[in-house]
Amino acid sequence: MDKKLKLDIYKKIVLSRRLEERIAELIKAGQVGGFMHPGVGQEALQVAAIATLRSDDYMLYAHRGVAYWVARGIPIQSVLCDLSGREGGTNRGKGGVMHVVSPELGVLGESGTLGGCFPIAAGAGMSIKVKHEDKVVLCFFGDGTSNRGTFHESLNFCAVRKLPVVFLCENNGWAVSVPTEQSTSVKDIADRRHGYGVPGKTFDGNDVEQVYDAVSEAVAHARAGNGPSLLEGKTYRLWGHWIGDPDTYRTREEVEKHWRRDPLPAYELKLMEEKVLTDAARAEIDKDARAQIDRAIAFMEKQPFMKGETALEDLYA
Amino acid sequence: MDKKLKLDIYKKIVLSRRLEERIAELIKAGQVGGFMHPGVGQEALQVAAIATLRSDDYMLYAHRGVAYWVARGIPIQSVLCDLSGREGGTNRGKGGVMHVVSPELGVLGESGTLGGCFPIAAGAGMSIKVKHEDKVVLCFFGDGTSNRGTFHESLNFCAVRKLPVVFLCENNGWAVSVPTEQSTSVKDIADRRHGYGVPGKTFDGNDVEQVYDAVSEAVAHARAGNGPSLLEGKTYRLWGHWIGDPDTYRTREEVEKHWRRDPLPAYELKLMEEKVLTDAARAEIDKDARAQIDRAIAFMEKQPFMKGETALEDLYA
Amino acid sequence: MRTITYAQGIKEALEEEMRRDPTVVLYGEDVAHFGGIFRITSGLQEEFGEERVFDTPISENAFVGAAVGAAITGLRPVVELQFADFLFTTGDEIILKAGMWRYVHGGAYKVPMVVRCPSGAAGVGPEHGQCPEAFFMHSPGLRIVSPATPADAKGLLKSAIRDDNPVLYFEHKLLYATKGEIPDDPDYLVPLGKAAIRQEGDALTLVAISAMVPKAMKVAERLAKEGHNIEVIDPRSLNPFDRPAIIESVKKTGKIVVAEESYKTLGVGAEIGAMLMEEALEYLDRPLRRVAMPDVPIPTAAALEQFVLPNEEKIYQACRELLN
Amino acid sequence: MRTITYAQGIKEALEEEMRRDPTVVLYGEDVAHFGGIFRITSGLQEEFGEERVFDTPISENAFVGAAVGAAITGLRPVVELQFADFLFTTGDEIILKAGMWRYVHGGAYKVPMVVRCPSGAAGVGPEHGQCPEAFFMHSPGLRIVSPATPADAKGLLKSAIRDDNPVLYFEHKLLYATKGEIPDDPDYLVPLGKAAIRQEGDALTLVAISAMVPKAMKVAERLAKEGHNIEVIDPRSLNPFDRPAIIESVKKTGKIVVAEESYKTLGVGAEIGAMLMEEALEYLDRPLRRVAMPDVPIPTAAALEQFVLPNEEKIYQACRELLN
Ligand SMILES: Cc1ncc(C[n+]2csc(CCOP(=O)(O)OP(=O)(O)O)c2C)c(N)n1
Ligand SMILES: Cc1ncc(C[n+]2csc(CCOP(=O)(O)OP(=O)(O)O)c2C)c(N)n1
Ligand SMILES: [Mg+2]
Ligand SMILES: [Mg+2]
Repeated sequence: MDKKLKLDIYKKIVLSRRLEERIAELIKAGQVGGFMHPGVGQEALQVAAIATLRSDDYMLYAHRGVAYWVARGIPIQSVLCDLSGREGGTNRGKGGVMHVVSPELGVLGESGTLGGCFPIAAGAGMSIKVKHEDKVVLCFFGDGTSNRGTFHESLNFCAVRKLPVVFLCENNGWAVSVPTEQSTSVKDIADRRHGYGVPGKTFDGNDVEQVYDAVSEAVAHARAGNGPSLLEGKTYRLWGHWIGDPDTYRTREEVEKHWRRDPLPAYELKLMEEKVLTDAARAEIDKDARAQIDRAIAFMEKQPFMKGETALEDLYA
Repeated sequence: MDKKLKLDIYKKIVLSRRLEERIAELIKAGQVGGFMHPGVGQEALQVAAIATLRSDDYMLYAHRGVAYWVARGIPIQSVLCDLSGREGGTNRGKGGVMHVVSPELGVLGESGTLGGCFPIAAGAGMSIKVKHEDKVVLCFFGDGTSNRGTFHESLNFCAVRKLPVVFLCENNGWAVSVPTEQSTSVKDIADRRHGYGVPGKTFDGNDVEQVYDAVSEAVAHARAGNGPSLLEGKTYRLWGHWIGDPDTYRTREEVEKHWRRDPLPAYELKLMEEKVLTDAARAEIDKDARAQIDRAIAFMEKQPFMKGETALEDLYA
Repeated sequence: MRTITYAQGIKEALEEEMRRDPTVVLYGEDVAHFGGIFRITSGLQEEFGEERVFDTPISENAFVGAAVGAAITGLRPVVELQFADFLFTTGDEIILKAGMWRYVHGGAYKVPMVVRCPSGAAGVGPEHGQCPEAFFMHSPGLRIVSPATPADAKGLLKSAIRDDNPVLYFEHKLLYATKGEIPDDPDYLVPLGKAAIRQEGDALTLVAISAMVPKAMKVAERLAKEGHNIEVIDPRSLNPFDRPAIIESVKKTGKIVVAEESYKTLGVGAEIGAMLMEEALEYLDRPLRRVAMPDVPIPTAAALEQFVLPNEEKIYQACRELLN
Repeated sequence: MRTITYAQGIKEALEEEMRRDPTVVLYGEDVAHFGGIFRITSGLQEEFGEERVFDTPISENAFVGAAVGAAITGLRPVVELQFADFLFTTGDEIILKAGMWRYVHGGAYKVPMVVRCPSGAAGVGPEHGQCPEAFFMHSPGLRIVSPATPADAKGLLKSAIRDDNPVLYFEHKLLYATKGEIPDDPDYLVPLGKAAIRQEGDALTLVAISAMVPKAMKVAERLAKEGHNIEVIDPRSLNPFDRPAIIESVKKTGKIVVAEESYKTLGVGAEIGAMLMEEALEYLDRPLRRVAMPDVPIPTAAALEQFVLPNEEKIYQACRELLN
C-alpha cells in the first residue's frame, strides 16, 4: 500500500463517519426518513476491501452504512437524495438508502431480504466467466446473514463452477439483538470454507492493512480464474442496529470496550506514526469532509421531491 | 451387534431387495403406477441405520427405495396399496409411495421437494427438547440434496440449539445424471460438519457394521443431549434414478464395478463366514421374503381403489 | 370492557395461551431477549424460559419448516417473522410443507402452528411493506387471518393458536398502536372464518381488510352524513373465508367496493368479484370497484408510497362513483 | 408449414436463440449431459459448450437467483426447473429479486431471464404437479406465459428470451408430445400479451389456459354439433394479460366459462371474473363458471387425481349450464 492509497482510504473513512453522523442528526430531527442501518465502526473493513477492486469490478454491499458507496465513489449527494426521496438519487425514490445503485461503478444494488445477495453475486460471477472477462465480484454480508441457506447454495455453486466471487463477512458480533455465538455454530465464519473447499481467512476487520491484504489476495485468486474465497473481518457495530434502536441488549461496558478499538482513530494514529498523515492534514481532511457534506445537504435540500406518480414507472423494461 | 440383530438386518435387506424387484416388474408391466425411485444397492445403509433406533424415535426417510419402511416395520402390503392407490395404504391415495407414513412408528413422512426434510427434522428435534424426552430424529438425505440451503440452515439451527438430530447422507455418487463431484464442492459431505462444529464421519455405507457403529454413536450422542451429528455413508445406486430411467449418463463399467460391491451378497458372505447364517437359513429367508411379498400383492390386488371423491378429504384437521 | 392496543392484544393472546398450554412455544429473530423488533414479545422469555421462548438464527427456511416438524410431533409453535414479506423466502416451507404435510400423508398428522407476519406499507419499501395475504389464499391447506381491531387481534390469535391447522396471522404494522375495547373474559376467542359486519347499511357493501377497516369506517361516517347508509364488512379471516356474509350483503345493497392493501390483480377483491359473479350476478346493479395497490412494488419514498397506497379518499371516491 | 411437437417447439426456440445470441445461456439440473428429465435439451451442450449449457447442483435458490445476477450483468439466462412446483423453493429469488430488482433500483437494470417451469398434474402428486401461474400473476414485475400449442411453445419462448424482463415460462408436461403446425419462418415470434382466439363464436366465451385449450376445443366441437357456436380464447400470456380480448368477446357473448388447472380460489378465473364485473357488467347475462382445481393439493392416486382435475366433461357441463 502506497501513501496515496493509504490517504485515500483514510479520507473515505473520515467522510463516511462524518456523513453518518450528519444523517443520524437529520433522521433524529425528522428532516429525512429512511430505513438506515449505520455502519459506524465498520468503515475500515468496508473502505479497505473496496479499495482492492478495479473500476470495472462488481460489488454487492450489505445494509450497514454509507461507507461502501463513499468508497466506491458514488456521489454523496445522490445518497442523500435517495435517503430523502428526492430527485437526483440513484433509484428514483423506489428503493431509498436500502437500494443505492450505480451500474457505471459496478455497484449492483442490494437485496432487502438478507442472503438474497449471494445468488446475485454468483450470477454476476457466472456472467464474468461466460464472457471471458477478468472481473471479480465482491459480496459483503453480515455474520447473521451467514446462516441463510442461500449462503450455502451460492458458496457451493461458485466453488464447483470456479466463479470469481469474493465473499466477505463483516462479523460485528451481533445480528440486531442476537450475539453471533448464540446464532452461529462456528466461532469463525470463514471456517465454513471447509464445507466448500475454498480458500479464505479470518482477520482483524478494523485493521486496514490486514483487510487490504486479505481481500487483495482473494481478489487476485478470483481474477486468475481460481474461484471464490470466503473471508471474515472481525469488527463491531458501535451504534445501534438502526437509528433509533434502544440498544438494550448489550452492556455499555461491551460497547465502550469496542469504542476503544474504533478503527478511525486507530488508523489515524498509525498513519501519523508512519508520517503519512500530519496534524494539519488531518484537520484539513476533516474540514473537507464536512464541507463536502454541507454542500451535498444543500444540494439535496434544493432538489424537488420525487413526484408520486413516478411510482408507476421503472417496473418493466 | 448380536446374532439376532445381524439376522434381522439381513432379513430386512433381503425383503427390501425382493420387494423392489417385484415392484419394478409390476411397474414395467403397467400393473401399478407410482413415482418410484429404487434403492437397490443402498439397503445396507438404510436398514442398519434404522436398526440403531429405539421404537419411539423419529425418522425422515429420503426418496430412495422401500428399505426404510421395511426396516422400520411398516407392513409391505400398505406400501403396495400406497403405490397402487388402493385402500389400505398409509396415506389414502394422497401421497403415493412418495409419502408413506406411520405416526405410530415415528415415520414422519417425506418432503417431495428435496431438502424440505431438514427443517422438519430440526422441528421434531425441537419438540423432543421442549418436552424433555430422550428421543432422537434420524434424517436421511442424498448427496445432491446436501447442496440445498435448508441443509445449512438446519444444521446450524440444530447445532446452536443442541437438538437431537442425526443427519445421515446416503452418498451414492449421483443425483439423477449429475455425478457428485461435479455438483458438490467437497469430496466427503461429512466434512461439511466443520461449518457447524458438530461431530460426524464418513464411512462405507455398504458395510453393515460400519453403518451400525457410526449411527449408534451419533444416536447416543444425540440422546445424551449433546446435539446433532453429520454422517455420510458411501454407497451406490445400482439401478436407474427412477424405474424407466434410460440411464445413459454413466458407463456400464462403472455400474458393473459397483455391482461387485453390492451389499447384499457381501453381507451374506460375511454372515456365512461368521456362521450366523447357513445355506439352509439363507434359502429359507429368501423363500420367506418372496412368500411375504406374494401375500402382500395378493392382499393389494383385492383391495378396492381409493374412491375419487376422497380427494377432498384430509386437508384440514 | 377494557381498552387496549392491537399490539397488547397480540401479546395478551400469546401470554394467555402459553400459560394455558405448555406445548405452545414462541420463537423468531430477536423475540426473546429484545422482545421483538416491534416489541410485542417483551418479557415472555422471562416468564416462560429459554426453551419455550427463544431467538433463532437468520434462517427462515429452517425455523418456519421446524414449526411443521414441531407441530406434527406435539408442539404448537408460534413463529414470528420480522416482516410478512419474508414469507417468500420460505415458500416451500409454508406452501408445500405447512399447507400440505397433513394432506399428502393422508391426514396422519395435524399441523397446529401459527406464523405471525407483520404486514403493511410503512415507509419501508417493497421488501418490508407488503400485504401478501392473497398469495397464500390461493394455496390449499393454510388458514389466513388479518385482524383489524385490538379485540380481533387477541381473539383471533388465541383461536389461531388453538386451531389444529397452520395459520398465517397477518398483523398490520400501522395498527399496532391503535386502541379498542375488549371484553374482560380471559377466554375471549374470535372464531376463524366469521366476518364482522362493522356497520350495517343497505346503500352499498364495502369490504375492507386489515388496515383498510378504520379507513372504511371513516368513509362510512362521511357517507352517512351525505345520506348514504353503507355496510362495512371486515372478513377478518381469509381462509376460511366467510363468503355468505358478503353475498348476503350484496343481495341487499347491489353494490360492492373492496378495499385492500394487496396488489390489485388477483388480490382478495378478485376472488370476491368472481364469487359474486357466480353467485349473485342478478343482484349486482353497479360494477365492482377494487381499491388496492396498483400492480407495482411498494416504493420507499413517502410521496410515491402515498401515491400507490389505498387510502380513505380513494375508498370514498370509489363508493361515491357507485352511489351516483 | 411443418408439424412439430410442443417439446420440439421448446427445443427449437432454445437452439435458435442460442445460435442468434451468444449471451443466452441455459442451465438447470440434468439439462446438459442428460438433456433434461423431460429430454428437451439433449444435444445442446454438445453444440454450445459447457460454459453456456451446464448442470447445476440441487440449489434452486442459488441458480434461480444467479439468473438475476447474470441478467443484470449482460447475460440472458434460461433456467430449467425440473418441476414448476419448485418455484416455491425460490420465492425470494423469483418474487422479490427477479420481479423487483429493476424497480427497487429505479430502473437502473434490465433483468432479461427466463425460468422454464414444467407444470401440470400427471400422476406425480402435489409437489410435482401444480399449475402455479396464478401465484405469480399476483406479483408485479414478472412476465408469465403458458403456451398451449407447439407453435406458441416456440414463438413465445423465443419472445421470452428476447424480452428484457424476467419471464416465467410454464410448459405443461402433458402437452410435450402434442403435435401442431408451425410456420417455417426461422424468426417466428409470438408476442407476449396477445391472446389467441382459437375459435370464433358468439354463443359463449370459453377461456382456456395451457392444457385446457385442447380440451376446450373438443368441447367447442361438441357444442357446435349441438348448434352452439362458442368462442374459445387462449390467453397464452398471463402477464401481460390481454384483457381487451376477453372483454370484447364477452360483450358479444354475454357468457363466460374459464377453464384452468390452477386452484379455484384466486386462480386466473378470479381475475377474469372481477375484471368483467368492473368493465362489462351490463353485458353479462349469465353467472361466471370457473372450471378449476378444487382447493385441495393434487392427490397422487389416479382415481383421486381424475376426480379433482378439470377435464373435457366438466368444461362441457359448465358451458351447457350457461347455454340452457
Ligand atoms: C431474510 C431476512 N430476515 C431478517 C431480516 C431482518 N434483518 C435485517 S438486518 C438483520 C440483522 C442482520 O445481522 P448481520 O447479518 O449480522 O448484519 P448486521 O446487521 O450485524 O450488519 C435482520 C434480522 C431481513 N432483512 N431478511
Ligand atoms: C428442490 C428439488 N429439486 C429437484 C428435485 C428433483 N429431484 C428428485 S431426486 C433428485 C436427485 C437427488 O439426488 P440425491 O440427493 O443425491 O439423492 P439420490 O436420488 O441420489 O438418492 C432430483 C434432482 C426435487 N424433488 N426437489
Ligand atoms: Mg452482524
Ligand atoms: Mg445421490
